[in-house]
Parts: sequence; C-alpha cells; structure tokens
Amino acid sequence: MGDAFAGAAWLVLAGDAVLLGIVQLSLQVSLSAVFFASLLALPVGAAIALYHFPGRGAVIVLLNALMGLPPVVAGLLVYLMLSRAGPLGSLGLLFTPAAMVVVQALLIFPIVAALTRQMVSDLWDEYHEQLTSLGTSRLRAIPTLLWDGRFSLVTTLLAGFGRATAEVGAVLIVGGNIAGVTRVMTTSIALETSKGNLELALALGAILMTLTLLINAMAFGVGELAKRRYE
Amino acid sequence: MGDAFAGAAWLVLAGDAVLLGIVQLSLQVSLSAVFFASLLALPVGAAIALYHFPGRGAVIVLLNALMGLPPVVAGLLVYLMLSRAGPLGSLGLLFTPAAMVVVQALLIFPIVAALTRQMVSDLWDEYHEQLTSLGTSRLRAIPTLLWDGRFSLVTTLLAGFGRATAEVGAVLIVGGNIAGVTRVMTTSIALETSKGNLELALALGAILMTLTLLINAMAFGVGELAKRRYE
Amino acid sequence: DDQKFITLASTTSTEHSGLFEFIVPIFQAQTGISVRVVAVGTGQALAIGCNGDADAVLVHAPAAEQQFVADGCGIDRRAVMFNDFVVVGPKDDPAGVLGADTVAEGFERIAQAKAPFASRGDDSGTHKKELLLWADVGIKPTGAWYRELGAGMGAALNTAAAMQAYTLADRATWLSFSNRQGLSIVFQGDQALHNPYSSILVNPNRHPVKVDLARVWHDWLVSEAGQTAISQYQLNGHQLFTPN
Amino acid sequence: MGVPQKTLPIVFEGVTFAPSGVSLLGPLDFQLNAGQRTVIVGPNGAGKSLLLRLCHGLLKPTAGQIRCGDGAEAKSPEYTAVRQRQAMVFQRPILLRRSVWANALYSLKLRGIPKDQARVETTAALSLFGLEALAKRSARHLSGGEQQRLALARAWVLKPEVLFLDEPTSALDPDATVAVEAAIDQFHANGSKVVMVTHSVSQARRMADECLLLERGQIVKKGPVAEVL
Amino acid sequence: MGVPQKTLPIVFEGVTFAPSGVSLLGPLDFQLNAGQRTVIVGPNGAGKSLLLRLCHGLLKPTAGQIRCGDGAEAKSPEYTAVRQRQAMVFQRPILLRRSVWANALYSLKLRGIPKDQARVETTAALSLFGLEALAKRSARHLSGGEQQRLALARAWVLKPEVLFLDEPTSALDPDATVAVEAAIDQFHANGSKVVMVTHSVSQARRMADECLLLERGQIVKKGPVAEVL
Ligand SMILES: Nc1ncnc2c1ncn2[C@@H]1O[C@H](COP(=O)(O)OP(=O)(O)OP(=O)(O)O)[C@@H](O)[C@H]1O
Ligand SMILES: Nc1ncnc2c1ncn2[C@@H]1O[C@H](COP(=O)(O)OP(=O)(O)OP(=O)(O)O)[C@@H](O)[C@H]1O
Ligand SMILES: [Mg+2]
Ligand SMILES: [Mg+2]
Ligand SMILES: O=S(=O)([O-])[O-]
Repeated sequence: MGDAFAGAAWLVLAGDAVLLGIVQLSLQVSLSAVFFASLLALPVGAAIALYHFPGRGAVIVLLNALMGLPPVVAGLLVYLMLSRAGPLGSLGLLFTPAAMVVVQALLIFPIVAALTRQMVSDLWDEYHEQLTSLGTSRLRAIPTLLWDGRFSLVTTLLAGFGRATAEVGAVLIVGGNIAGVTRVMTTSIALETSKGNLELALALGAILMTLTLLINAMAFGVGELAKRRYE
Repeated sequence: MGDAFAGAAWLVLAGDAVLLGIVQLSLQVSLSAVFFASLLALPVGAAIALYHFPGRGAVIVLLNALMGLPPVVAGLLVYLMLSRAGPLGSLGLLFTPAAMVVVQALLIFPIVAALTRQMVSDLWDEYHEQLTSLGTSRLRAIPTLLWDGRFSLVTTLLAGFGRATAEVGAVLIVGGNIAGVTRVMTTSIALETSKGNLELALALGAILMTLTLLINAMAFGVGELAKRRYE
Repeated sequence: DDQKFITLASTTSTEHSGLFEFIVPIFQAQTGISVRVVAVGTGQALAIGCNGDADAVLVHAPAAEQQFVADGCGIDRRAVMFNDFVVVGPKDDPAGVLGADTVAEGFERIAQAKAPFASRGDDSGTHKKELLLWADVGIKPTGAWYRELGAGMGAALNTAAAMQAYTLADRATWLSFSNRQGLSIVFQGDQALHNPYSSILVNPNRHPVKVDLARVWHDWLVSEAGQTAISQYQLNGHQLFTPN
Repeated sequence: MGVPQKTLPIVFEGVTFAPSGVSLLGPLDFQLNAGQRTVIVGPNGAGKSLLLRLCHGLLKPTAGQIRCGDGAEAKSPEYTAVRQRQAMVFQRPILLRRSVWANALYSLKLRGIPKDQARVETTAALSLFGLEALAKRSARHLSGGEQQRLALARAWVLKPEVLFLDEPTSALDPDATVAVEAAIDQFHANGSKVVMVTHSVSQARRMADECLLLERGQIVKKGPVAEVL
Repeated sequence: MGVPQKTLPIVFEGVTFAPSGVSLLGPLDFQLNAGQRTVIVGPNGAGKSLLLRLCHGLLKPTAGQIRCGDGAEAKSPEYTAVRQRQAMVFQRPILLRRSVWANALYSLKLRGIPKDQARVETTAALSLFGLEALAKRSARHLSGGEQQRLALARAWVLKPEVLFLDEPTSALDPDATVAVEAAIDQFHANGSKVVMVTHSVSQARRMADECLLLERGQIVKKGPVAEVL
C-alpha cells in the first residue's frame, strides 16, 4: 500500500502527463458541473422556498427524492438521449467531457436545490414579513436571501461538489472511460480495482481525496476571510 | 421502454419473489446505514458546531471534503479491512449485507455530519448567548439544538438516504452483487446495463426512484404533521 | 451457518451469460452446497481469490491464471470448458472485416481503415487476447481510431454500440447482450479465437478457506454431471459453452 | 401636503383574524383616515401588532374586508402596490446580515432609485437617526436602540404615504425618543399618515390626534386621546 | 436573606472590552455589591448591554479582570458555576422553538430539578407573569410583551442570586410594568441582587438604590439615583 501510494504520488509530483491529464479532467468536469448546476439550482431552490403554488409539496418531495437519483440511472438516461439513436444524437456529445458535465450537473442539481430550499426556507421564516414590508417581491427576495445566506450555502455547494467528484456510475456510461479522452479519477480507480490493482486504486483515491481536501480548504479559507470582513 | 417498465412494474405487483427480495434488501441496507450513521453524525456534527478546539477548522474541512469520498474508495477500504487477509477478516463479514451497511454508513456519515454542522452552527449563532445564560453546557446544547432544528435536519437525513440508495460503487465491492444474498437495486441496474438490457435497467431505476419518492413523501408528510402540531 | 455454501470469484462475462443461474441450482440439488458468485473484473477476481475471500475462482485468462498458481494463490488449475471470441462491428462493416480469412487479416483491415476499435483496456482475459492478436499482426494500435476504454465486457459493448466501433468479445457475453444497436459479428471461427475457462482452488494453506466444499464444486465441474449441465445451457437456442 | 394620498382611508369591514380557529382579533369595523396621527394602545397580547400587520397587508383577514383608498383589498395582489406606498417599523425589526449602510440603502435599490440620489437620501436618514458614525458596522452587531433607529431610518428613506410604527421608541434613550418623535411629527406635517402603537401613556398624549384602545382583539374605545386614556 | 450570597460582589478591575481593536467599553473599575438594586442608565450604544454580558460571563474582557465573590474570574471555566447562580433577561430574548410551558420548564430540567417540583414552579412563574393561559402556545408566536414576560418567567424560576435585567419592561403594558416591578422588588426583598438597565428615568427613580450612568463605554456617574439623574 505504502509503495503504491508513494508510486502514485511520485507520478503526480514528477508531472506524469497521463495522470496529470486525468486529474485535470476530473477537476474540470466536476467544477463545471457544480458551476452550471448551481447557477440554476440556487435560484430554483430559493424560489421553491419562497413561492407557494399548487403542488409545491410534491415538488419538494421530488427534489428531495432526486438527491437519491442513482448515477447509473442518470448515466443511462443521458446515454439514451445522446446516443446516435437518441433525440440528441446528432450533437455527437456522447463520450465527450461535455456529456460528463451534463450528467454530473443532472446529479448535482437536486442536491444543491433541495439543500438550498431548506436553508432559504429557514432564512425566509425570519425575513419574510420584514422583506415584504420593505417592498421586496418574492422574485427580488431570491438574490437577497441567497446573499444573506451565502456562508451557509457554501456547504451545500460543497456537498454537490463532493457528489460530482466521487461518483463513477454516471461518467462511466456517458464518458466511456476512454483513455486520454474521458478517463477521470473515479473511473481510473474503478478500472484499477477491476484489474485487481487494489493498492494502486487506493493510491489514486488518496490523490483524489487530497485534491478534494485542498479545494475544500480553499473554500473554507475564503469563507472565513469573507466572514471576518463582514463582521 | 414502456414494455420493459410495464414488465418490471408487473414483476413488483405480481410479487415476484426475486425482485421483491432485492427491493427489500436495498431498503434494509440503506435505511440501516442512514440510521446508524445519523445516530453518530447528528451529535458529532452538532458538537463540531458548538465546541471550539484546536484544529476545528481542519476537522470541518475534512468533513466537508469527505462528502466527496468516492464510493469505490470507501468500498476498497472496507474490503481491505474485512478481507480474510485484512485485520477484521475473521469476522466473516465480507460479501454480506452487514458489510454493505458498514460501507454505506461510512459514506453517509460525513454528509449528515457536515450538513448538520452547518445547520446547527446557524442555529447556535442565534441561541448561543441565551442558552449559555440559561445554564446549558455545550454538551447539553447538542440535544437542544438538534431538537429545535429537527424540521430542517430532516432534509440532511434525506440527503444521506439518497446517497445510500443511489450508490453502487461501494456495495458492489464489499457486497459482491451475489444473487439472492447481496444483490440490491443499484447493483441489479448496473448488471442489467452491462448485459445491454438498458430498458430493464431503466425500469429498475424507475422502481427504485418510486420507492425513494414514497419514503420521501412519508418523511415530508410526517414533518408537516409534526410542524402543524407544533404551531 | 446451517446452509453450506462456497464463494466463487468469477468474471462478469461468465455471470452475464446466465451460466451460473443454470448450473448452480443443478449442483446444489446434487450436493446440497450453494455457490455464491462474485462476478468482477478478471484481475479483481484473482485478487479476491488471493486474499482468501473466495474459495474458488473460474476465469478465462490463461497467462494470469498461471501466474496465480505460480504465486501460490491457487492450486489445482483445471480446464473446464471453452468457447470462442468473436469480432463484432458495425453491420455495414466499413473496414471490410467480413471478407477476411483470418482474424489477423481482419485486425489488419481495421487498422488500415483506421476504423474505430474499442479495446477493453482493463487487463481482462479478453483484453489480453486482443493485445496478443495485435502483436501477432505486428501492429501497435495507436491513434484516435483505437479507443482504450477501461471497461468490463458489457460496458465496452454498450460503448462500442454507441460509437459503432469494432471490438473483441467473448461469445457468451455477446449472445446475452441486448443493446447491439447496429453491431453484429463480423468475424468468427479462427482457431486463434479459442477461449478456455479454468477452475482454480484457492490455496488453503494461505487462508482458512472452505477447501473441502470448494473441491466438491471443482470436481463436479469436470465430472460427467457438471460437464453435461454446462453443455445443456442454451440461450436463444445457442449453446454458450463447450465442456472440455 | 407633500405626498399624494392614495392608500387612505384604510377601511375595516367586519374584519376578523383567527389563524387556527381561535379568534385573535375582531370583528373590527373602523377606518384610518388621512391627516390624523392615530395611536393604538392596549395591553400585551391585545392584538395591536396583528392589527398593524393587517393594515399593511402582511396578514390576510380570516373574514371581512380591508380596503384602501384606491379600492385595493388586502387579500388582492394589487395590495402589493399599496404596500409599497406604506412602510412599517416592526416591534422587533429584522436587519439584513449586511452593513448598516447596506440595510438603509436596500429598499431604495429595490425601488430603482438612481444610485446618487439613493446615496444622498441614505446619508441623510442615517444622520437624522444618529447612525452616521456606524454606517460601516455590520447591522446585526448594533445595540438594541441602534437597531431600532436603523429600522426607523430604513422606513424613513421610503417617504411612505402611511407609516406604521410598532412601539418605535421602546429601545431608545430619552434624547433619541425626543428626536424620533420630532421626526415623526415632521413626517406628519408633510402630509403622511402615522399609525403608531405605544405602551407609553405620555407618548400617546404627545403624539395622538386619535387614539384606539384595543383589548382582547376588540376596539373598546376610539376618539381623542384625552377621552380614551 | 433567602438566597446565600456567593457570587457577590462582582469586581471590575481595569476592565476593557475591545473585540476588534476598537474599545467599546472601559477601562472600568467598580464593583456590584449585594443588597442594593443597581440601575444602569445611559444613551443607546453606551455599552450597557455589553456590561451586563461581561458581568454574566458571556463575554470575556479584552484586558483587566472581573472577579466574583468566591474568586472565580470571568475568563475561567469556574465562571460557569457562577453563571448558574445568576440569570439574565436579554434586551431581545431568544425563545426556544417550543411551547411557552417547555420554555419556562427548560432551565429547571437542565438543573435536574425533580419533575413535580419543576412543574409546580413553572406553573407559579407563568401565572406570576400572566402567561398561564398561554402555556400551550408555541413561544415564537407570542406578542412582543408576552415574549418579554416569558423571558422574565424563565429567569424567575431559577431563583438566581443575581438577576440581570436588560430593559425588562420595554415591551410591557403599564399594568404589566407595575406587576413586574413588584416582582423584582419581591426578589430583592428575598436577598437577591438586581442589576437592571433602563431608559425610563421614572423607572430608575422607582427601582434604583444605586445608579450607574454609562456614556461611550465609560461610567461617568455613580451613586444614589437622585444625584446621578
Ligand atoms: N401566528 C400566531 N399564531 C397564534 N397566535 C398568535 C400569532 N400571532 C399572534 N398571536 C397571538 O395573538 C395575540 C395578539 O398578538 P399581538 O402581537 O398583536 O399583540 P400586541 O397587542 O402587539 O401585544 P404586545 O403589546 O405584547 O406587543 C397574542 O396573544 C399572540 O400570542
Ligand atoms: N460584537 C460586536 N461587534 C462590534 N460592535 C459591537 C458588538 N456588540 C456591540 N457593539 C457595539 O457596542 C456598542 C455598545 O453596545 P451595547 O449593546 O452595549 O449598547 P447599549 O448601551 O446596550 O445600547 P442600547 O441602549 O441601544 O441597548 C454599540 O455601539 C454596538 O454597536
Ligand atoms: Mg406587539
Ligand atoms: Mg442594550
Ligand atoms: O454511485 S456511484 O457511481 O457513485 O458509485
């Protein structure tokens, strides 16, 4: 184990082009997915917290339930959409990083939206009457609440990011784990596992977790600094 | 697709013993994992929110990062522990449902703990001085805050539950997807996918999502009733 | 445990073919022992065996099997059955593999046409066979047409189907695979495509495995009863495995 | 009269408020007219704050009607526009998790007031309520009285036609109370309607043209302050 | 004297409070003695609430020392025990998201008071502060004055040696104010120490044995109320 990890760490430090490419693609895909999913999920989650409409309870239940959308299922759905035989086949997106971003965004969206819905609901309980009195429409309240809750919402985004970097089922199906094209960290780990190279797989896992840790540490640091400025 | 789904739905309704067994095992494993993980994660998350200790920031970052622990990596770690060649091999837990509960609990723990930490932090900001004045020790504040935040914390538990029912990487490694013993919904879906039975796989996915929806609807209903009583 | 069982590590292709679903109940009826099949990648199956987490293995990767025995992980390797590999590809066969006389010729045509080829890329028995075939024709496959997937047989077939690529598959998986889209067999029947399966007992001196029960299975596979059961397994009218 | 009157009078017709079956307020029939300073007094839990919320359209009556000058009903969506011409200082104001400055500026930004003008008005309001030195502070860290002043400033910048004040000087020191009462008077002099809740009999005497005495959800007396108290 | 005195006097020695470099309070040197009702007055933002928080050990002084009767320092962990013999009613009390009853009972449960006794005392406190009819209501839906009374009841049941009151009647109606002042006096008569912040000069006159005038974080006057105000 020690050897395999030292070996893998060495590959990273030595700038092994293949491994670096995989690492980079992993980050690119997952960060893009978080970015695009959150762009939509934050306002949508907030909107569901603020607006009352028929079927709202059902939408909340659906969103909460979709936090449990299996990556394999999401992968299959996107595969069928993007496959040559599917409705979007002509785009030629299957087995490209773009397809992986799409499927991960699909997975992350409900997580970020559902958790945002909850946090914004709690904030809205407090702000509701005051904001309404000040003349804030519900639409206008969305950015207000997202902004005032930004320090807490970071954790929500990190949950989404974690989901993206960790999952393998979806990117495997729509990416195909093609070496040099769509191979990312988790699919590499799964591959090494199926090859029986368990220690190398774990070492890759350790590298992935190290990266995740770094990104989380950065998010935490930025948050703390911003909080200090605000206080 | 329609046919495959109708067929799969028919199997469930007709009480197909194999499919029902798989469905039941899925629920048993995931609910147990959520239960055991939360038993620990709720108080631990709350404790991290309340206590100040050296390295607290690092613990928060670690917990947030572990929301991104890849199922395959968790699976490998537990596999190496439970393997005959590993330290806990003599327990004979590998390829049993118990092992699947363990690995899913490992995956869920950081999610529930990190999100609880955030929610309890926010509540603590409000309650801090008042509770301290009333003579609440930090230890005693843990149940107080968990109780007062219970309606919001449900979403956290649902996020954990979703993670558990959806993942395939971990249960595949430590469960082995043995027919009749450790085969659950997600591993069945993955299996049918690799057999090329995409429609059957999707139909199984739809059944799984229906179950997840039902459980989420129940949680929502209970929550709303309880809220009404409280109000 | 009042129920006697053994754990068998095998590959996804054997499992997906439905073979175990057919023969294990027969075995159990005759011996009272049930078999829990863990179907994973070839390397992982051997690793599970080597760690003592399975009592026997059934795989199709001759070189890796020899290594497994040589490393002391397993004992008593026995040939159980065989089938063959097939080259599958798009029905319109852009590389013209259909006209080839040998698999080597077929592979050469694919390389020449730079037609998409999906390689398992996972060190499985099938992948190693494919690499041997390329080596035989003296081609080092590289370039955008050669896509190294890193996937199990089923996943590789799904991917190949969607990108209309050629690939090498074991017949059992191919026959039990539904999502063929435009794929069909473009070459089969060369002696070079022989695909033998072996049963190996996990070395009981390394780990406290259920060697006695496993041996019953091991023996049964090559017995009259086991061989008959294997030969009787059919899918859509095709016999998938031929007993040795 | 500086501010045009459109939201007045506010007319209550058989209004009751009973959120979960139990009646907390009413039935109430009365109206709030332009030009007068109305002060609402009454014991704790009488329903004074609920009454202000109903006037301001934050709560919908369980039965009856609340209509305002241009006919909008408190239940209707048009009341949003009416509410924009009103402002309210809550008994327990909620401040945004932002600076004092950002809090005061917030509702002007909402109304699309040009930046420069908004800045000028915010500065004026903060200094009127003695907060200019605290502009950069985070609002949530203000003292009780400072928070109340900020809530007043935030309502003040809106130049509303009707200003609802729920015990607006309860946390203020005596000097600030005098200053705020003067500001309210100036507001009234400009033609705006003031509706104020207070527990201070002396403040009611100073500020009321008309006084409502509320008890257990009912208006038990209404008239000049000398008569009511 | 019903309650034994251990937390008094509370002694400030060169205490300053400057959370982010800027001094908000002090340097302060004074002491709070047993037997007297101390009233703290001063303009908004003077630091009155901060001062109470320091006495109650909720804030740690930036410099200097706060010591209490049995020697515990506000910085030390033993102050937790001291704090358990004090109670505070905050300017803006925070109520638990539970019923009125559960709120009043909460701190008794914390202290492990036997159930029956706790029930009796809770009932008594709720009725003393006029809340008996509201026991089953959810506390967060109370009116402003009702919330303040519940906070008083919650402190009252603890029978503290020292009671810190931060503008405890600011949201109360005149009758309730009289009742609460009487309750505080009774409390004082039982030998407990009362430290109270108020903006009402008349209340200060009624309630103060000793008066502190705080301005900009400094004690500018201290003595009998007639001298100070
Ligand atoms: N959402 C609610 N659900 C149930 N009861 C409520 C709700 N809101 C207010 N109440 C009750 O209605 C009554 C009137 O409340 P309101 O806040 O109007 O009183 P108030 O006259 O303003 O009293 P105070 O002088 O204490 O501020 C109170 O008894 C309160 O507990
Ligand atoms: N955590 C904090 N950070 C920064 N400034 C603070 C903090 N807490 C209080 N202040 C400031 O310290 C000053 C004193 O606050 P304090 O709450 O003690 O005032 P006060 O005398 O109680 O006033 P009031 O009569 O308005 O309640 C105020 O100007 C306030 O803004
Ligand atoms: Mg009120
Ligand atoms: Mg104060
Ligand atoms: O469900 S996973 O794809 O993340 O294993």
